[in-house]
Amino acid sequence: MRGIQIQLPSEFAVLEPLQIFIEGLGAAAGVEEDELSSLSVSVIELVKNGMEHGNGSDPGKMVTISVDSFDSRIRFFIDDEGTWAPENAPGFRPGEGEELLSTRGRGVLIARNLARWVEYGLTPEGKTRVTLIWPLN
Amino acid sequence: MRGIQIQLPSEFAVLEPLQIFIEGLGAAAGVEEDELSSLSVSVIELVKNGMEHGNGSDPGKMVTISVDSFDSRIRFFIDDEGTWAPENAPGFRPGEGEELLSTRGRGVLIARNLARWVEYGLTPEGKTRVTLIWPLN
Amino acid sequence: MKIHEKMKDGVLIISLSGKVIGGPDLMNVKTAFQNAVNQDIDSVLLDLGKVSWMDSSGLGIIVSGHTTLSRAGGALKILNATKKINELLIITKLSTIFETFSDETEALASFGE
Amino acid sequence: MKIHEKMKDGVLIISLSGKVIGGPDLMNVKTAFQNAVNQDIDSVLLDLGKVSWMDSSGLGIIVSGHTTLSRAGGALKILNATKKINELLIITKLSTIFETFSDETEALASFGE
Ligand SMILES: Nc1ncnc2c1ncn2[C@@H]1O[C@H](COP(=O)(O)OP(=O)(O)O)[C@@H](O)[C@H]1O
Ligand SMILES: Nc1ncnc2c1ncn2[C@@H]1O[C@H](COP(=O)(O)OP(=O)(O)O)[C@@H](O)[C@H]1O
Repeated sequence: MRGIQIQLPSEFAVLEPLQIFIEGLGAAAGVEEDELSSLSVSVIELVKNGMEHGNGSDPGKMVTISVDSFDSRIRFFIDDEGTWAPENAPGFRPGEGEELLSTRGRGVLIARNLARWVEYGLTPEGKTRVTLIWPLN
Repeated sequence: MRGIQIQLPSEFAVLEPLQIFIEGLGAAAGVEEDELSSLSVSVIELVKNGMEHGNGSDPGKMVTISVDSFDSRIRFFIDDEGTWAPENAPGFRPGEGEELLSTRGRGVLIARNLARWVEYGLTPEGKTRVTLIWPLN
Repeated sequence: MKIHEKMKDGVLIISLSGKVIGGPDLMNVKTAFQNAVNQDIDSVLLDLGKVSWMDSSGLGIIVSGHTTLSRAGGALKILNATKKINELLIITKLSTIFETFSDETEALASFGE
Repeated sequence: MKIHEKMKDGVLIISLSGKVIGGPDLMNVKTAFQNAVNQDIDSVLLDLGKVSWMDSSGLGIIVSGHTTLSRAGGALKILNATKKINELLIITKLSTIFETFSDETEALASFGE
């Protein structure tokens, strides 16, 4: 499956439908049943970040998810309308001590662990693009 | 919810995930539980037509579904890469006699009946655009 | 979609469950009708009670089953059409073609009449 | 997501079911913890056995419940974390903070110790 693109406004109401859609696409692409929720958790974490941090939760700003499957892997791009700056991006490792009890800062960590391959970068136009690659067995 | 867009290759494998996604979006937009499957049947009928008749089932050609909700209605555009010609479009009414036993020709009829408002037209670029409007109570 | 088949009182009951949506899956239903004819079974009851979702592709398959069986001198009847499926049968006027039942015993008996 | 609450042996058992996903729904869980403290209940057992899906937003809410209760001198413990939720607790090292149980009686008894 190539060329799938899903553009969504930065509204939390779309997350639940999206979660099911991602699992359905994953299943169609050959992701194993018991890995589907890990896939959808990873993607949803990154989409939420795009909505919140990239788009400032502005419903007029979009997050665009591109899905392409290749031999033995699926690639997701999660693009938002912001421009991600590496210096503003903590949360890639679990906090220690007091920080462990933060109510936030676990999204990227979880996505990186479940998906194993998550990279932050920019689209050709300089907007934030997160790339997630999911291997197929 | 405004600005939702879903671009899909002309492959039947995406239909089942799409069906669930459409129902999820419908629910989030306020469509009643027991109307959700009629909504998804209508949209899927039109998407299948875009894939088959508009795009000749070429997986490299896309169907794009745009979803916007307005006061008390949701509007769907279902665009394909073909150019629909009115003279090639039967199937808007049930066949009679022998035709009743055709294995095809019921998609538009069903969509029109379940959704009540389905119009064929062209995008600004002259590609096929089907507009479906679903009222919210 | 899943297909389950069983013989009862000389009638082949084909039960579908899950989503009957366009795609290669549907060929299996077509094959089931053809197999029945090949085995000289001419009474088929299609149980749709567990179908959660169906569109025109499903109707197409049912019509093709009807045609396959009629040509062989047999009949296809429908058991447990859900409210949503009944709606589709009415919209498409296929309700004028198919005998539908909500009771298996009654449906089976009707083939003998 | 649904929230169900019941008292048992002086412990408030809050059970979540369905999907714990980002959005306004989560405020209800936060409120449930706050209500407990307001009612001088300091032992809360969070039953996650029927949670079908959870992400970092869910973890955030659980941590905030932990903080709310700890400040009031109480404790939040977890019952029936699914395999997937356990995985999240481990990835985020929250497993070092929370006592988790798979048996309700044992969990309830632990509050008395
Ligand atoms: N799409 C994005 N655009 C800009 N900044 C981002 C984006 N995604 C993540 N970040 C940064 O990385 C941080 C960590 O993200 P995360 O681990 O998901 O935790 P949280 O979202 O709860 O803060 C965010 O607080 C933000 O500063
Ligand atoms: N998107 C489209 N592009 C071109 N032609 C279309 C499109 N949608 C429908 N049609 C025409 O309308 C006819 C009726 O469609 P439909 O009622 O869905 O039945 P079926 O798809 O089974 O033929 C099609 O056979 C086709 O000729």
